[in-house]
Amino acid sequence: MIRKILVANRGEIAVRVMRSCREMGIQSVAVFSEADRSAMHVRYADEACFIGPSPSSESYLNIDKIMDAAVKSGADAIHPGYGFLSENAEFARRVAEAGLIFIGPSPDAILAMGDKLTARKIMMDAGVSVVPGTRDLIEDEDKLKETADSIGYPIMIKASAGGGGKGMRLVREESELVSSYRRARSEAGSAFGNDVVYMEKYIESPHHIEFQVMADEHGNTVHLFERECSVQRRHQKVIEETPSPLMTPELRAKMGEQAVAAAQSVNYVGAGTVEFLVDNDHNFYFLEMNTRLQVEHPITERVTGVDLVKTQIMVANGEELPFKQEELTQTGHAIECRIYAEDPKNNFMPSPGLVKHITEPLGLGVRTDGYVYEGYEIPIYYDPMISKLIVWAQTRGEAIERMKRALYEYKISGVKNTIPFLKRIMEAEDFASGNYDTHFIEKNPEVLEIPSDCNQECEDMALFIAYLDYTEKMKKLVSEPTEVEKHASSPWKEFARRKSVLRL
Amino acid sequence: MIRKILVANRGEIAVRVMRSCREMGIQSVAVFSEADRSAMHVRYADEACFIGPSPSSESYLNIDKIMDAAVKSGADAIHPGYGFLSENAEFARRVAEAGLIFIGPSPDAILAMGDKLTARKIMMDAGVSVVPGTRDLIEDEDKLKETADSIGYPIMIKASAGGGGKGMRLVREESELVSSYRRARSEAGSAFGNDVVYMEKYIESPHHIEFQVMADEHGNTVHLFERECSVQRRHQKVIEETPSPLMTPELRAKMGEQAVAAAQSVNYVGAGTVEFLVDNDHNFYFLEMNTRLQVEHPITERVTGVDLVKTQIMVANGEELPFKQEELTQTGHAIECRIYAEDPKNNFMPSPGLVKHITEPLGLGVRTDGYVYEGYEIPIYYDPMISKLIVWAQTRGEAIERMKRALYEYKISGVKNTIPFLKRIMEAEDFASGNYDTHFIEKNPEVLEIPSDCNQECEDMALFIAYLDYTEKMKKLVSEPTEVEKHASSPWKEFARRKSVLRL
Amino acid sequence: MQNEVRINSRTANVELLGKEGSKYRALIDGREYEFDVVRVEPGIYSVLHNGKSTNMEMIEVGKANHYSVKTLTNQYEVEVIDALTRYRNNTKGDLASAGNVITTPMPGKVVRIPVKEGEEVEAGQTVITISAMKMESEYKSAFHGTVKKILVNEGDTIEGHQPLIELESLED
Amino acid sequence: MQNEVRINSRTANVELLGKEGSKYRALIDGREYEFDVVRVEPGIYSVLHNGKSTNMEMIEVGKANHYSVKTLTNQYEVEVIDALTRYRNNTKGDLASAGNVITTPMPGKVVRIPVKEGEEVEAGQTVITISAMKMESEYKSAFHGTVKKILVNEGDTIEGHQPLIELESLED
Repeated sequence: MIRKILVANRGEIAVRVMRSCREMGIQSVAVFSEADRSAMHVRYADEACFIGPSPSSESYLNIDKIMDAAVKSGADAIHPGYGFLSENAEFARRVAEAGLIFIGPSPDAILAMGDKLTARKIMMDAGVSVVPGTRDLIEDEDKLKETADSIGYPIMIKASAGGGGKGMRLVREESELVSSYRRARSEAGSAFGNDVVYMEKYIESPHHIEFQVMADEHGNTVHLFERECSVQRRHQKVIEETPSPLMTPELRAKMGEQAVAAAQSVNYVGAGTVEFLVDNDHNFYFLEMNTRLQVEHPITERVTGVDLVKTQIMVANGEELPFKQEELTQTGHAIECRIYAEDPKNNFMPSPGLVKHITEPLGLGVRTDGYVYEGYEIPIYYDPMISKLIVWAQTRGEAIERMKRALYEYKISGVKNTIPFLKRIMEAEDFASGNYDTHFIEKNPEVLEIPSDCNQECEDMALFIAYLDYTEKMKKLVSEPTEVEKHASSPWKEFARRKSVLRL
Repeated sequence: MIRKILVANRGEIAVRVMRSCREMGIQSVAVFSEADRSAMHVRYADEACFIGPSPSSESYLNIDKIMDAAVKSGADAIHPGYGFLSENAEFARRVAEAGLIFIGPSPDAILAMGDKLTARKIMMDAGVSVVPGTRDLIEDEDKLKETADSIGYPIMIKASAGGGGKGMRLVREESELVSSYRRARSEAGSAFGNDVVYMEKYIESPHHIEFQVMADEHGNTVHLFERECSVQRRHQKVIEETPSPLMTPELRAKMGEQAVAAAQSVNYVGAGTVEFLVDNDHNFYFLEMNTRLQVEHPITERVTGVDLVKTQIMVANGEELPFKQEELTQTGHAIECRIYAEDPKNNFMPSPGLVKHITEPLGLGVRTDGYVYEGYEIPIYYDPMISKLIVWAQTRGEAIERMKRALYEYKISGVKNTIPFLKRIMEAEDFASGNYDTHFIEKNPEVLEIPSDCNQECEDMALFIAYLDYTEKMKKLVSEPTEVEKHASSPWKEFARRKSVLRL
Repeated sequence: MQNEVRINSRTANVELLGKEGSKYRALIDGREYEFDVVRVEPGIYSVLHNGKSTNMEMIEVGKANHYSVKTLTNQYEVEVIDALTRYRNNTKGDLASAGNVITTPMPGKVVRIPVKEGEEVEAGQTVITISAMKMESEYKSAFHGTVKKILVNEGDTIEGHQPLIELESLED
Repeated sequence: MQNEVRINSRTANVELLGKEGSKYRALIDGREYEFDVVRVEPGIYSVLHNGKSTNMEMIEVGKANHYSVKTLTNQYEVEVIDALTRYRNNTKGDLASAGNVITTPMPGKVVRIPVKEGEEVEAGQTVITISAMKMESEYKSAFHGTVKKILVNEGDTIEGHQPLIELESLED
């Protein structure tokens, strides 16, 4: 029975996990680096343990320090969140060896899914459709051309150890083949210490659709429907929604079945996500499986009503899943916007710094998962995500209107952020119609142009207020001596003056 | 077609209504009194119109001023919110006369339901069960005893024009009958300018359960299930939930049917609430109908997914209800806590004043409808409600745990508030078991005792931090001259000094 | 430097032994503590002690050295009695001592003042009625005495803790 | 007193004509306005003008008279050029004029400085690489010149707008 969970993470996800712990009556332990003493997860937790210097490699990625903290605090389980050590099989193994519960799948499942070529082979054996391409690594340069021909151009050369868009080479014609292959190998070798590459058909303008799966130790595996994640900028998800505008009940049933099969093929336990590429003809291909909770899990929670973190903890406790596939339903429509401390007007330059003021959107159908507060200084060391804004409504159209309303209410000042960019996407025709794929931003470059169409009256107002604010500031400063004179006659000043005399 | 709505209200409900307007692309007009220039509804609206001095009678209750504002701003509809003019038939008539749409029922429906004895008669004719008692007013003192005997003690003498607990007299035995009758009449006369009274059986320890109804101009009337409102303090609702722990599907069907019949009997259009008293044997009696949106409407929105304000606007627009009775479902469990600026440790003394700091609870399943912000000064003139905290979860048990978590996260400082009291209720055995009626607080006096059980260590910590904060403050004040010296060498001070010389 | 701090009815001795970064060593009534204290927002402190994470909010009430301290479940009244307070207590002693001046804890509006200056009042007699947020509260004299001074008028808007009426006791 | 205020590339003349409570009458480039302005939170103003309700946020950027003004949809850079600014502009004119000093808009960490003091650099040559939030940004010289001064070291944590490297142009 889990009674105390150490959350081996920071930021919004650490707070998110602790919220569910609190609702379950489970004690939570935060870990924190030097930069994070005043971070929200430390304030929120029941206990907090210092684990080292600010760079992640010396704190949040340091297995020894996290294990020390877990043992010291008497935690009986560790929740890894996402990122950091969440997909590190070695960490999962160490946790188990220390006699603690790792809230996630087995080290074997993590390992199998962590290597793309291995995962690909397992999927093929399990009957899950993968992108057409090679089953094995390519070692013989002479066979390159033949393999490429059999797949058909354009093709993609991928590093088996890669991920998140790294170590990939697109080959559009035969002339680029050999050089691309060589560069991919050398890049993979230096980036991942593993130069194994393989070849896949390149899917043009695909949709990125993922399925949430959940499995217990008793052989029950279900999926909790899809999430559409095609709005991406530089392979980073920006907006997610569920249901997917592309989805049909038939496609959902087929993909859900394969997602469950994918999880079962590695004896998966816990929460996981099976990512697919889907083309406009509803052909779909296994891309990878993320063996952890995803950033975008709240939209699934909203349409299914299931608290995924609580379910993770129940499953880690050895309990059976509290629902069967046929009991799960998807009600209404949910959208998530990720808000980053980045400047959308300046090529998404990171913008860490002091949060001077923050107003969260409230009211019907709005959920915010964040961790920054007024006066908090966003550190330079970690991910620039500030928060996730999730809305729900009965229909997709209403959800978009609600998201616009929530973005209107959301005010963060001090750090530049991507709210204006998200507003632009919500206004885009292609988004409103649901007619978009992973090339959405390239096809809609206007979403990158944050408008500056202030009319004269609005300009005049802006400059008048600036003038007023400035004048007030000036008055205050210039008249400060008077303020001090006033203080001087207060008992404080009197005390200060007498202090040296009296030698208190 | 409604394009611009004037919201004749303030506080959280004004903001609530404007949120839905924004989502519908409808312009919103705020009205404000002297005390409310910096209130959130003024900041949130597209337009704002000043309507007079701070006391409600000179602003929010002044029909002329509100009509002026509506005409001046070019609004085509008025939403009255709750309280103030929302159940004023004269106001509804004036709005219609000015050619504007009143977002609410007809003046006749408001009048009929506003007089308790009239409403009682209409209900009896419509076959809605009312509390056993008289059908007509009692004018003949000689018949008093006879009538009381036929009803059976204890009985309640009620003012027909009364409401909210005012103008009622409980009579437990015959000897009190005549004097109580006389006092009730004189009290009603001076309080409401109408001394008509009637007699009802007094229901011991009833449940207060109400049904949300919604009707359009095309003859469609549906109910959106019940709300359990038995947790009350001095006839003021404190906590509401849906479904009611007392409810059964059979009872719900029967009560829902009668709620619809009640609305139809006065040709009701719009959102309304039919309140019932229910005893432990599932006997239920019509109490009154509120011809407006209720404070606690969000819990219904959460379990049904329906935006009630949007539906009100659609119906006011002459559209048909977008749902039929059989399409409506109640999913999961929702609870609302009302947070008041009152001191639960000091007999719920009102606590207006400056809100120094506020942290709203966020995350899964939490909704906050409020209107105060950091630096806002809660005025002394209006209702002390600060906000409503609404949670949803799959089960009632989980909803209670979530509410505890949300109350833990909710921090308001500067003004005393009822959060500690609400926490105590959430911890009460009788609330957890769902075994409560309108006497919940009397039966559970421990919820009024806010614990002060800080152990020595916690006390030591508290006093150390106070000491630290004080010392820092002192240092700052005492060392201020140095600060000023620093300033003095800045260009500011230089400028200040030269200013008089240069005569800029 | 030793300081006295009062919490509810208890008066404790607080001594700061040392400070290193955010870590404070303190002696409180003879018990030694090491607290890790960070001010995260104005008036809000995050405290780590033996690994436990606690948030405390310091709300100044009326005077600089009076606090309402809010912890997770509780709220305490704390008064810091340092050298300055002692100094002031020693040099001044007059100024309307508590009990004789009627004040309210909250801002509001004066509805009625049913007494006049110079009038004799009984213990329990209402001397002023204040309205705030649609609720009226009556303030009564704690003793038999006379109305010395009325400092506000009917209809006035008042602040919390503002002196309203001065009374003089005729009891002894 | 007339004042100049710059918004984007436009410079406007602002004159305050009168004030009554929260109502301000102002002349802006010859147009007369009446604004009802209330500061509701630090740096946040609620403005009513002809009945329209607008919220504006004034974010001080770097200097007291430089603002980033946020309205509902937009953000503007505004500079107030008042007597003080003019005074300063008249009395001072030196101090590292813009363009020759490399700074970053955001705080971060110095990853690499691939140049040395005294070294000649080409236009477009990277002189410093800064990392913030897992992303590295390269800062390049805008001209052909020499590295005059390096003010930070590799590994240093830096503030936004902090001078990092001074360059001297060899172009003319």
